Amino acid sequence: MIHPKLTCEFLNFKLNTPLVLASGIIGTSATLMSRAAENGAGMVTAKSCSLQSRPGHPNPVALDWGHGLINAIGLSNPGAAEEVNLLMATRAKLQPLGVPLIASIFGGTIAEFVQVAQIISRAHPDVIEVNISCPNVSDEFGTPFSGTPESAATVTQAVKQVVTCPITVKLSPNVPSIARIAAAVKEAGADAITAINTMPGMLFDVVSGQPILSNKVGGISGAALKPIALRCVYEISKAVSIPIIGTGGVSSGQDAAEMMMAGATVVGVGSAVYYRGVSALQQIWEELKCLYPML
Amino acid sequence: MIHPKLTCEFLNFKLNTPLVLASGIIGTSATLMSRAAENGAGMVTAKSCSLQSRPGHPNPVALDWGHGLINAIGLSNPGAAEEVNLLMATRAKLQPLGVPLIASIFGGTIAEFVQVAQIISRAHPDVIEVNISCPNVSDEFGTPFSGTPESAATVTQAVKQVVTCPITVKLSPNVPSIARIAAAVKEAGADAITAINTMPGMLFDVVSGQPILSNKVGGISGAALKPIALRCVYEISKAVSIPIIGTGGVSSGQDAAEMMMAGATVVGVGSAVYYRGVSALQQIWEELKCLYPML
Amino acid sequence: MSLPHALKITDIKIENGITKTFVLAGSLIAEPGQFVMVWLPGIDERPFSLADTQPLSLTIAAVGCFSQAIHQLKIGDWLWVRGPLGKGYRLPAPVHKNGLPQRTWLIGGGYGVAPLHFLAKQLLADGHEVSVIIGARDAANLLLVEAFKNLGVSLWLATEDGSVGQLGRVTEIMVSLLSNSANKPDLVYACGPTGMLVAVADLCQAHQILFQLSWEARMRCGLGLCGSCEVGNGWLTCLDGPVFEFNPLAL
Amino acid sequence: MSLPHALKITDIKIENGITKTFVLAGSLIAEPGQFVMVWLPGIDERPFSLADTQPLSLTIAAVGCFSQAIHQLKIGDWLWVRGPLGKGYRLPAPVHKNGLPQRTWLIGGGYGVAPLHFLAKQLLADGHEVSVIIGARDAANLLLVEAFKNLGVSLWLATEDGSVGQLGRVTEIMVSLLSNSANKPDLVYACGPTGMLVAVADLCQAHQILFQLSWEARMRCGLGLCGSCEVGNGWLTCLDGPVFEFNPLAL
Ligand SMILES: Cc1cc2nc3c(=O)[nH]c(=O)nc-3n(C[C@H](O)[C@H](O)[C@H](O)COP(=O)(O)OP(=O)(O)OC[C@H]3O[C@@H](n4cnc5c(N)ncnc54)[C@H](O)[C@@H]3O)c2cc1C
Ligand SMILES: Cc1cc2nc3c(=O)[nH]c(=O)nc-3n(C[C@H](O)[C@H](O)[C@H](O)COP(=O)(O)OP(=O)(O)OC[C@H]3O[C@@H](n4cnc5c(N)ncnc54)[C@H](O)[C@@H]3O)c2cc1C
Ligand SMILES: Cc1cc2nc3c(=O)[nH]c(=O)nc-3n(C[C@H](O)[C@H](O)[C@H](O)COP(=O)(O)O)c2cc1C
Ligand SMILES: Cc1cc2nc3c(=O)[nH]c(=O)nc-3n(C[C@H](O)[C@H](O)[C@H](O)COP(=O)(O)O)c2cc1C
Ligand code: FES
Ligand code: FES
Repeated sequence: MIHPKLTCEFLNFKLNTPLVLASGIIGTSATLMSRAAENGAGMVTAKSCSLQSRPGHPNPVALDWGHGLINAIGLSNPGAAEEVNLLMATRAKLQPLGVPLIASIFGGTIAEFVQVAQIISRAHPDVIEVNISCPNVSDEFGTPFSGTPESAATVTQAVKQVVTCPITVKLSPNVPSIARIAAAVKEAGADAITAINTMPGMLFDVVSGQPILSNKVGGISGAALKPIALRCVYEISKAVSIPIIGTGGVSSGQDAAEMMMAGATVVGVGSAVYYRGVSALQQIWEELKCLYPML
Repeated sequence: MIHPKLTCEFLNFKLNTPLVLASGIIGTSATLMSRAAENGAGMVTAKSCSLQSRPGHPNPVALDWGHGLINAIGLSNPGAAEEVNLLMATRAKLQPLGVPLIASIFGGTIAEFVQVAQIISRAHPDVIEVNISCPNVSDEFGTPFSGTPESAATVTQAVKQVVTCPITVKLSPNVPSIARIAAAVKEAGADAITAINTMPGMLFDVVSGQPILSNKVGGISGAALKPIALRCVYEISKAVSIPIIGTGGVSSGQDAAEMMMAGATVVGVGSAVYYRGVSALQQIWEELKCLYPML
Repeated sequence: MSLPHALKITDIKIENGITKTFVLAGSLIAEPGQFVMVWLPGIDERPFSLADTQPLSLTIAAVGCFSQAIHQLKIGDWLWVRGPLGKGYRLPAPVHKNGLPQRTWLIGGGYGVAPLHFLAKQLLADGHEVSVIIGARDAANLLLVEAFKNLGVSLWLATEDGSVGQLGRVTEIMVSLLSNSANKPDLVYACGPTGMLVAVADLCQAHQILFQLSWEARMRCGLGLCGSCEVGNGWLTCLDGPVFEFNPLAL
Repeated sequence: MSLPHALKITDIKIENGITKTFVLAGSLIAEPGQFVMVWLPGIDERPFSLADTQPLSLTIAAVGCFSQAIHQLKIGDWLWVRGPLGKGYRLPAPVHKNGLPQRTWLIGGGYGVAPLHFLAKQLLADGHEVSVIIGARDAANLLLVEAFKNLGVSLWLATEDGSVGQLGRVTEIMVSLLSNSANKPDLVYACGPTGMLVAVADLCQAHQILFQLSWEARMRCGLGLCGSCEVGNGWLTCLDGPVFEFNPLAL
């Protein structure tokens, strides 16, 4: 029986567990994030934040469609300035637990990414995650920054230049070659890669004929995303040698083991918090230790 | 109650049902394809064929992972010359049933696509589906032809020039903007669009540590693909006005209705043949009529 | 019903000046205290407690945009429902399954009364003793009085203007009942505005009575992911609640 | 077990010179005649009939690369199994459920005998009468003779070299039994090489006996999608079969 390289290390951090609370999952308050840290999260990622505050989309914003979830929360956040306070309060709670804090940032332009990175840096997060899945507003088709090696690298380089902490760049699966994007962001200075963000999808209500999400399009996560995420992580791990936060569809110890076999250094968990409650990460960690008792 | 525009028309064809047997699904013999036609298929798509014969990948080649299927059959086919005989035999069986035949072609280079199109044309298929999900062998990263608007358009134009029947171009979901690809292939002469092909994925066995498919990477189809396909079809239908064969995750009348609400002209069905047997299309058609009895 | 399920409205009962009960063509397996998200395409999606499950019924007060839009609906119109979601009231073991008969008090304020009727029916069916104390601004805003009377439970009413029942709040009725220690219940269930819930919790803690509170918060995902329904120190109303067996603001 | 499931080998029984039965640490809910895909990572995946389900057992003849690789395995090694797949034998209603006792013949050739033992056990448990006719090239290749004897069924043996039982083929035994019309069975179940199956089908049709044949074909997906297991005019062995209640080459 082969077992995965089960490490509790990420960059220079020694972690309590190899499981990471994914961005946008109850990452909206210090109390919720510390609850995650007390329940099995080796690292905690805050909700993505932008320069200005955003209310997010109207309801419905999230659905369980039977084989996974779909959400279009709409990146609601209090804006970078307010987020600094939230991150500082969170850090104060996480530090005694030995749980590093990952801030998450996004913007519609490179300049915005840079500004948010600078503001957020005041909170001294342990890592900054650069969420490049949002559309580049200066691209006429609104292609996400994660969509081409060039735009992904440009954001990476711009952010890297203005921060002192390590950065991880979060990639999207809807690209023809994620290995190429990974190589580009690594080259541009990414210390790590988070893979993957949700896959864009849609659902319709057959009685009203309407898309169910108010935003029409949403991001697919959970079970349906797992094989996509495994393949992305595998391709990235063959292409670059920096650490990977393998994320997508993990909700059991077995899923986490698969993610590590695909090449993940540590494993991100999001939707499982719905399926298994806030202690999902703790449960996954127990299952992982059970699966590989020799570790 | 809103109902979808339920048409049984595609290009100039009047169809028995708006359901299309997807490529690669029992499209390997005249008898199997006529069985599909007798069981609810309004059109039948043959398995994709290349210039030379291909044995396909070793087993395991297909798996049910609980939320969908994953396959890496490896595009096994007898080669274009032999496929002509198969298509002619199939047409002879389908014509009395009033079921148009869609041939499917692919190649590793533009020249191969053109050659296959020319050879296959001898069988006088009603439509040729151009499967551009295969990697462009002359691209150093092996990006699929479906990966950029330019390569997708180049294949489309090259094939369109050498055939007399209408062509539909089959797109892949792993692109940052499928609308842009759709616009490019329409501009290049596509008469219709088939959306979507499978999404690349992977599964690991946690005991052996190995990818389960012999080819490691496979294509995800079935339930997990549905919201991705709906979103792709929706975006394409907003971007171009040519007919769409909406394909991905449809296995009930309700799924088919969603696909039409997303913008599909007719609906492709693949994995449902596993879930519901060869009469899957017939069952979906009955359910669709039940759902919208006013039609 | 993980996805919104379209159900036809089969009956609409007028409960009081601003409240209607919508009876739907469908039923649900759910516990009292759980909720559903109600969607009107193109308008919004909001949480509502289950007023009954067989058939599925919702008691809705018209207080703002969304609830007013629902009040526009007629018999035969569609309503979209997903759920049940959240954690409902935990019930004591039924007497017919060797549970001890429990003396329960159900405290409701405003439309918080809606889920209590469903709860009362269940408790009575399980062989427990049920007393109901409900309150509102005035007589016109009191809910389900007849329905509780029909169940045959002991019923106390409070209105802030004294137009019916006792003048004042439900907690004042509780205080006066508790002044006779023979009245002390085994279990208090409450649903209503935050202020009322906190007062009920305080009172129960002071008298060492077990209690369960159905909490309210702004719901977005309803799945325990987005964090928008957080109350107190990291409690998610949609996932950990809406029913809590403690005061989530205090823990 | 839709995905390959790793199971440990708990016992290996030598059946004859080229055949072993692998007993696995797990069980399956399945019908006689259904099959599983057996995977050895890095090697291949092939279909095998269920020789038993409690515990899961496979009787495998070492005839080529894959089956020889399986024969190398030891007790304690892993074997990966997905299934059950396909359509198994349809059984007559059990006598204890008011079915009529049926006279059944089970015809097996080569390792086709493997699923018949599981089938015989089931038929006997259901109260039916079971006769077994099995054949092989020679005595050394006969399968499960002792096992059938232990079940107490009527047993006829045929070998092509006459080394044991009757000289010749199983169909010759069938012909001689059928020459006495009092022997005529209600139902014939067969599993074995194609030539044998076709001969059995012809014989049954001539004598108007219902029959079920377990067919063989090259399997790839095992899910009814790839078309590689087609037999006759559009029949999928993995989905419509492997058991057919007609001769798929003839329909
Ligand atoms: C778990 C849960 C269960 C719920 N169950 C029910 C239920 O069974 N029945 C029901 O009617 N509502 C219930 N609600 C409240 C419901 O979800 C909406 O918040 C309510 O219908 C108001 O929405 P609106 O868009 O109409 O008003 P909004 O536009 O959101 O509010 C309009 C105005 O009304 C005020 N207001 C909002 N809610 C109330 C209220 N309940 N009483 C008095 N004033 C109010 C607001 O403060 C605002 O000033 C529940 C909420 C939760 C979280
Ligand atoms: C539904 C189904 C059920 C099956 N059940 C069983 C089973 O219970 N037990 C079992 O042992 N096999 C069974 N098989 C056959 C099995 O799947 C393989 O085909 C077999 O093990 C040979 O595979 P291989 O790779 O070892 O040999 P290959 O390399 O494929 O073949 C090697 C040589 O052996 C010959 N050969 C192949 N199969 C046989 C055979 N059965 N008898 C004699 N010669 C043969 C081939 O023609 C070839 O010359 C079943 C097949 C199907 C489709
Ligand atoms: C409700 C919800 C909100 C999310 N918000 C964000 C976000 O703000 N930023 C981000 O980078 N990813 C966000 N994601 C994506 C997750 O971080 C994660 O990449 C994705 O859900 C896949 O993991 P999972 O299958 O474990 O959920 C969100 C996902 C969900 C379900
Ligand atoms: C086993 C299998 C083989 C396939 N082979 C092909 C193929 O040869 N050519 C092609 O264009 N698509 C092929 N596909 C993709 C399907 O045509 C279809 O686009 C996809 O499966 C999504 O539809 P579904 O969810 O209904 O299966 C194959 C799919 C499966 C499951
Ligand atoms: S509503 Fe999103 S966490 Fe409760
Ligand atoms: S093995 Fe693929 S259809 Fe039967």
